[in-house]
Amino acid sequence: MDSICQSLAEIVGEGHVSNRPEELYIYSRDLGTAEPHLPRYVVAPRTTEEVQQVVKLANREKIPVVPLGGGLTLAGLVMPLRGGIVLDMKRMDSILEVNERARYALVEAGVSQGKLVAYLNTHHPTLVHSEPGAPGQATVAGNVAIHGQGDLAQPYGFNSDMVNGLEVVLPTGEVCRIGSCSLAQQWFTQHPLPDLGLFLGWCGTTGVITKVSLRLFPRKRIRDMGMFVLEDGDLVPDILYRISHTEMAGDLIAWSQELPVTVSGLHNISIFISGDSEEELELKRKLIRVGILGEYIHSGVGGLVGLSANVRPRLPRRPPVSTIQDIKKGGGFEYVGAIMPVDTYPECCRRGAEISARHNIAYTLLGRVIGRSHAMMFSWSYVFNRADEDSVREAREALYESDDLALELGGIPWKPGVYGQQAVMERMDPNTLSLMKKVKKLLDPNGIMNPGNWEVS
Amino acid sequence: MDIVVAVKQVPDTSEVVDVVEIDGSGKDIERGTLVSRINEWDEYALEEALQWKQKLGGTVTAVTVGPGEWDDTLRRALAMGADRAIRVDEDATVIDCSAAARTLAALIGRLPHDLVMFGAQSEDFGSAQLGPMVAEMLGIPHAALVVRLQVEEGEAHVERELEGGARDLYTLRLPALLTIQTGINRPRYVSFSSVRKAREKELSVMSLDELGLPPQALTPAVELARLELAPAGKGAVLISGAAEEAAARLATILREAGVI
Amino acid sequence: MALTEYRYSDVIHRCFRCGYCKFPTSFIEVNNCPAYARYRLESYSTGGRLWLIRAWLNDELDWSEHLGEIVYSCAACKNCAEQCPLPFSDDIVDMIVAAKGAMVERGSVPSAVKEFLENVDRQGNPYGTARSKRGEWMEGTGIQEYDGQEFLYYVGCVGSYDTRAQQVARALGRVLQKGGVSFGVLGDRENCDGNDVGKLGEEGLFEALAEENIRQFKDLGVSKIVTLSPHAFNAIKNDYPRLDGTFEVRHYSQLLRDLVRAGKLDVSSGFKAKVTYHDPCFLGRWNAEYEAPRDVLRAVPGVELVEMERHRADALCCGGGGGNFYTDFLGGSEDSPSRIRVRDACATGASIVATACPNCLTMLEDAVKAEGLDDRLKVMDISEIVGEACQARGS
Amino acid sequence: MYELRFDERKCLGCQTCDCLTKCQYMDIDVETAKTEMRKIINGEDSFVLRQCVTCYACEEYCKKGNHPFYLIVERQEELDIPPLPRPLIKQGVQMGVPWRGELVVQDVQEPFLDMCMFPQLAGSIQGKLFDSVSIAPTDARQRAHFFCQLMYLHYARSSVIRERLPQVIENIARHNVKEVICFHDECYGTFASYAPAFGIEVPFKPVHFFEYLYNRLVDLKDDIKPLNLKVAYQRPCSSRLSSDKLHLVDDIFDLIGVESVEREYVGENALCCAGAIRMQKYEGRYELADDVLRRNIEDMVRAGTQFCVFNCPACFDSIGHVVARSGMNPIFMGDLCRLAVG
Amino acid sequence: MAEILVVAEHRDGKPADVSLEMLSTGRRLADQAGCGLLAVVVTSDVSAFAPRLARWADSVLAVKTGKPEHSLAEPYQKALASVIRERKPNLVLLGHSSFAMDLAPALAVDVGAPLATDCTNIAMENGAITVTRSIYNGKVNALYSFAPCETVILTGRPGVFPVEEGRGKGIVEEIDLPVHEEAEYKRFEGCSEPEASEVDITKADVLVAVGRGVKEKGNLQLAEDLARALGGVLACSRPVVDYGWLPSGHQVGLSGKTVRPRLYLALGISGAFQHMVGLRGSKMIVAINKDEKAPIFTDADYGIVGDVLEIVPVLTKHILEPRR
Repeated sequence: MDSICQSLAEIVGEGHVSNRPEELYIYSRDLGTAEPHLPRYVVAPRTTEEVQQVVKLANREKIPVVPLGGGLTLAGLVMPLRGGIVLDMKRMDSILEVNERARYALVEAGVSQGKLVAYLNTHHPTLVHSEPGAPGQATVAGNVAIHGQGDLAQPYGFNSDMVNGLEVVLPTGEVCRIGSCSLAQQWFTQHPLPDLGLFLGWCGTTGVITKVSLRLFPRKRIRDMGMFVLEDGDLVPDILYRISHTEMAGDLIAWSQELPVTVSGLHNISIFISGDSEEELELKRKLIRVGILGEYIHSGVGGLVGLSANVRPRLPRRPPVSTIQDIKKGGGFEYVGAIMPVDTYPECCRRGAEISARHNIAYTLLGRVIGRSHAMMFSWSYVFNRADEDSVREAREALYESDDLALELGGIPWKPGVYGQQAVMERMDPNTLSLMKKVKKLLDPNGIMNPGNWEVS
Repeated sequence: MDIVVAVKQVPDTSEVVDVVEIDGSGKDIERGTLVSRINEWDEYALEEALQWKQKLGGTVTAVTVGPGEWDDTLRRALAMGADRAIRVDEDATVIDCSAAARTLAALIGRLPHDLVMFGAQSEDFGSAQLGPMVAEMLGIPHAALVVRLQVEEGEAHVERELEGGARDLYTLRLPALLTIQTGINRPRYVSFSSVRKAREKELSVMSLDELGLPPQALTPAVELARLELAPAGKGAVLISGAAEEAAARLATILREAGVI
Repeated sequence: MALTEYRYSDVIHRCFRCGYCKFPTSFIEVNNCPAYARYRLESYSTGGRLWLIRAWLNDELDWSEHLGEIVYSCAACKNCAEQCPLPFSDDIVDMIVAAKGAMVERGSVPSAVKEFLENVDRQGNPYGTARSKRGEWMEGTGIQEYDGQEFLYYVGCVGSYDTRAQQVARALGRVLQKGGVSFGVLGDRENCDGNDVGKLGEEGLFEALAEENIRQFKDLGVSKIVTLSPHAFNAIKNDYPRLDGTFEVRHYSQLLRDLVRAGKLDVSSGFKAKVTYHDPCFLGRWNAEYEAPRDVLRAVPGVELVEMERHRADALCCGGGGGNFYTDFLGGSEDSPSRIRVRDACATGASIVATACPNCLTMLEDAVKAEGLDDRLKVMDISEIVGEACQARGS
Repeated sequence: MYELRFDERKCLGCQTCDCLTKCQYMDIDVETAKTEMRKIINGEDSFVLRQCVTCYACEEYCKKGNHPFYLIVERQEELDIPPLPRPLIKQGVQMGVPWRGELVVQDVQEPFLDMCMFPQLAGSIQGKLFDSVSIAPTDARQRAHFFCQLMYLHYARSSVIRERLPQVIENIARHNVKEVICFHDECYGTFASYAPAFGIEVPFKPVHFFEYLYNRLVDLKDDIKPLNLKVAYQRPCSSRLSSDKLHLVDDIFDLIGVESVEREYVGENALCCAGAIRMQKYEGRYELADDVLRRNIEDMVRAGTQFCVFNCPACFDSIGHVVARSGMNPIFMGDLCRLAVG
Repeated sequence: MAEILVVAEHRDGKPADVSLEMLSTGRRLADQAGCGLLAVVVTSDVSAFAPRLARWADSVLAVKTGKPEHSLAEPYQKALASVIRERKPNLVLLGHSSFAMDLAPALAVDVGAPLATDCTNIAMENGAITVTRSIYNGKVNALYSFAPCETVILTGRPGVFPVEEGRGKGIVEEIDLPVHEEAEYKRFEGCSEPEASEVDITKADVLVAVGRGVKEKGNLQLAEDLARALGGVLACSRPVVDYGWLPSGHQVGLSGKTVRPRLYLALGISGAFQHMVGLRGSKMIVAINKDEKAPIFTDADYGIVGDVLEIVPVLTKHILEPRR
């Protein structure tokens, strides 16, 4: 144990810090295609105070700090690109408050999506949060730190738009509260204070989020879903627009994939609705089925499965259970997600399929509507075989091409890896870029926070 | 680097008193219910030898003086990685240390040996004599109770354990003999299957006259008169009285028992 | 040994580390994997463990005592197998056991594991206590040595040697006597069943033990076996057959259920208490027996059975599996699974946490002490509760 | 190459035209029926081709042993008047494509049970009823190799059936068994009715699942504990291709001591599960499906049904939950019989 | 001439305790047999303590050397061998110390004398010497006699033989022997003292072990004071580690370390099986516990039923009192 390790142990307790090869190995690796980078220390804090002291220490020693939640970004955003300390936040996993009337949950940074879902199910069955659809151990804080979205994106937008307040440990070690919580123990709103949104979407480069107050929404008793199937992807944007117009739908996802063969060459729109009563549901079904989809069905260009009181809906688990990574029996999966105009869906699919073909990976394409069709998160997914270098390389190249494609089509890569970040910043207005630089410099004078990410050269 | 390691087999008596009984002769214990094992110290010696063989190449030969059952322990040594094993066929429980030393010296003298290692002592008799005796007989330098070893260019740098955790540092010119103290390494686990595999390795048995030793070479100079069971602590002797008084008595008892 | 020689070389890379293996079905807590619960570092999660094993077999990592402890901290509780959505989920525990096997063959195992295995090899039990003392637990119970009775009552190491578990072994003996079951025990002739030896990766020693036991059982003409420990139950039921040892083996909770149902066991004196039941992994997840123990408890008048939030297939392991009741890589912290578990039990408001496994029993009992819950929560084996319930009235 | 063997003379000479007049989904008098059938025979458009909900029933109604339904499907395809939206047809057609590995021929002996697309239901093939039975496929990845394809009658894709069926038959034949018990009577219909109708050779003898069940139950007579339940049988479309086996349903019910309830929609008048109807493109079909289902369920309930008995997994899937929701127990015939023999 | 020779070992200018024990024993035997007691010491500073040895010994042979005081087994062997050859003592006594374990066996071979080590009792009846050795983990005592010979060499177990302050006034005689202080085949490179921090309870001679009975972390101080007084180390049972009162390195038992101290003093430890298996090897177990039914009392040699917090401070006081 070197002296830094010693001091870290004094902060978090010996059991919760390590510089042994085994821990360093595990924390040097991301689940995606990114090359490993070894940290020097792994630390699992329990309290904000501990985080504070670790950050202060890192400042003194000028070593990087990389906050880690569920570690599921897949884009290597929580890999210690410059070594230093990986801060595994998952021990900070208390749900501190759920305010029914003001509909928010105050959670520590390490609280997993799965835990919040389960907790609300049992203790607050009338409330629900926007669940991102990653494996259950993804964290609430991690998700807002990367501008994530969830299954309420269509009605309510980005999860980071649902943040009522934050507690953040600044790169210089001060604890800072954003929103009503900065005045009193009130976590119900960020506005109307001057905007200090300097932490959402910064991927932990401007501080360590330690508490999040997240908006909750009414949870209807019954869920139902329908699948609308099309051959012609060009119809998708219009249909999405019109469905969102009804304001009856919850999550709206258009997807197209090569496997299984059954769905190959088709476009599917998953339409989720919910209601407190059969009547409410039936009304919503009708407004969508008859009001919107009918004409496509009768003209024979679209087919509907489900969205009926008499068809058992095949509802995914919340959080969902994903097995896509095993398609190649290779345990590898990564995607480029990008925030795109909904109208680009057809092009995203066409070009995406080409990229997949070039790297002979079965195409898996998906667009989730954000807001009333204001935008969509479009993802180009690539599976690979972890044990086969070539397969990993192919996937990596496909991902780079997808980043470029997203930008080419006028979109913005979401939570991009280093490659995508650089591509974004190259195209960015120089003044915006220098503002980013100033903000970063101001907050993180020693450049210790998750260095290598969103680095303005 | 050729290393010879002397090992012995001992009954597992790391158990509460009442499983050890004196046999009819009064000079040995009932071994019926007892299971045997390799002497703990020898296990460390073997491990140390094998690790140096791994680093420097060469051979490790395990030797012992004992009855046929002791082949189990030699097999274990082979399973750990020793290249060959030799047993001088004599009942080691009836001969004394100098006799055993004489025999081993005769044997080891015939084997190539840059390093000779012994366990610092045995679990059963705990004499801690054999190693240095053999060294003296072979006329090579020795160090007892070695807790750290570094071998290079025909020299062994060793640390000897003294009372209270202090250590003496020596450099010995090879060939040399070391007696190994526990804790110097972590003896490897010997898996069941590796013992089975070790059956193929060479295990030879020699007799005294093959070593050119006359029978009387074994007549003990230290004669075992008889064995007695150590008085067994059947329940604690309770010291009565008030705190002050009881404490005082205990202090005296501890003093008289020489534990302080 | 190289990755290529490893039995699961074609699967082990398929773990994505998505982390389902850390949770119960409901996702309510991230600590349903006992080792991860204790250390809360990715290296100790099942996924981390698999990646590290692969790295070791690939020579990306050297063996170290720490690596050994990480691998051996797996309590073989099968929560991962239960939760992993991928097709190889059933192999996960075997992948880890196989890695332990590779370490055993190289002789590099943590010292506690070495002790465990050497003790079993020498004395037939992990504690290293003399074989000749194995039968001492039965002194004065009137329990007979096996001699052609209907059942062989196989006690196992913990029940034979651990002073607390010995009380349970005796309690079960008394209950079986009261139930008019014809049974006998092996006393000093009994040997380790080998279940945990196998789970520690010492396949050779396991087979030797199993074959020895099978031979002895056959020589004695044993056909029906009732075990005190789910661990022995698991070994005899699932592993002995492939070594040509097929016996009608039951865990005692299954036998007690039948006795109670058949009215052969009069539990009418009842046992008045709020009781929560802790599922032993080798009874539950390993052998899907969740109901028998509960049926027995429900049958006892006065017992109010309450469930912990995580139960049956979602139960949190006590941390004693895979030899950990001895090697104890999961102990020594308030995050030790056994301590989390007794806190779970306490949260139900029960005054008794009942279990049906001597390993769980001793683990939980230590935890209750460590948590200072002695006055609020008592750890009992089901056989003890039944034992109290079939005291003749007034006595 | 394979042509439908349809005897036009029989049809044109028919005085009753039961095929259309008996149809539960179209209200057609004999005269209209004659005209429309003529159009259809001549390959002209007819409203029948649009109104047909593809329930297979006319195959049973037709007293001449002709194949009115097969003909209708031929024409729907020729004239490109598919009942379903195209994306669903594409999806359906792709469903039958084997893509997860070549056929693996397991060694099986008779009695041999062909599970078609439903290896996942192999779980109910156990107990004394089936103790000697060997089944294939057992692996979901293999199922397309056994898929009887008949489903495409709902898709106006008879051509697909003809194109693929010979290979499927070949696949099954490679297990070289003389008799093939068909778990799904869609398969039985394929081998016993469709294949002959198109001159496709079937080198083995198809055995209806109920036939096997019946005979086996007779063997096990002594083990049967009468269930004393009131049951209703949900006829699948394909049972219209094997009406000669329909009596087995009641025979089995008698054997296992269950009473099939008095109801309106039974035998010839049975209502289909409406699963196919719901997917169809024409206006009102969705509502029709709901209506058919409502009537069907209400009829069962009215008759005091306790168990609704299925043979077709598709029917089970599309209305099983509604049956349950309405207070009855959905159950497969096989499972019902297993209950009886314990 | 009949004579008993005691080899005086010393460190940092002080004779080792065990050497004083051997001198006392030698004195006793010499008086019994009516023969002389000779002490031999190799040292660079004769004045330092050779006189003190003379309180027991009739004469002290001080072999002068310029080398460090300790770790001189090689020169000692040469010196002693020649002394023994010359004076033919019928008994040579050493303490069974690390030093002697290195020296005695070689010396015995050198001079061709029988050797018995780690003796717990030494008796001399009309010239015949018999000794007792404790074998098989202290479960068996073995009595030995010696074939007729000129000289017998014995090493005595430290702490077993009582020390009676010598009253005599022996003469100190300095001799010069050709001491090979530097054998080219064995070089002394220096010595290292133990770092204070890292305690290894498996090596400690005296262990003061605490259990739940000490009630709270604050009370550990009492135990520590006692440990210091006894020159021992703190050990503990499982719960104490669970509570985080002591690091796990101090834990004795199944999940902790296995120890073999000379004295195991258990404070407020009930004696659960899991704990007891870890200390079977202890030579002497003393338990203080307020529950007289505590299982530990069955395995302990001595016990006090009472409150640890009350008794321990008093005990410490009594231990610290200078020997009477």
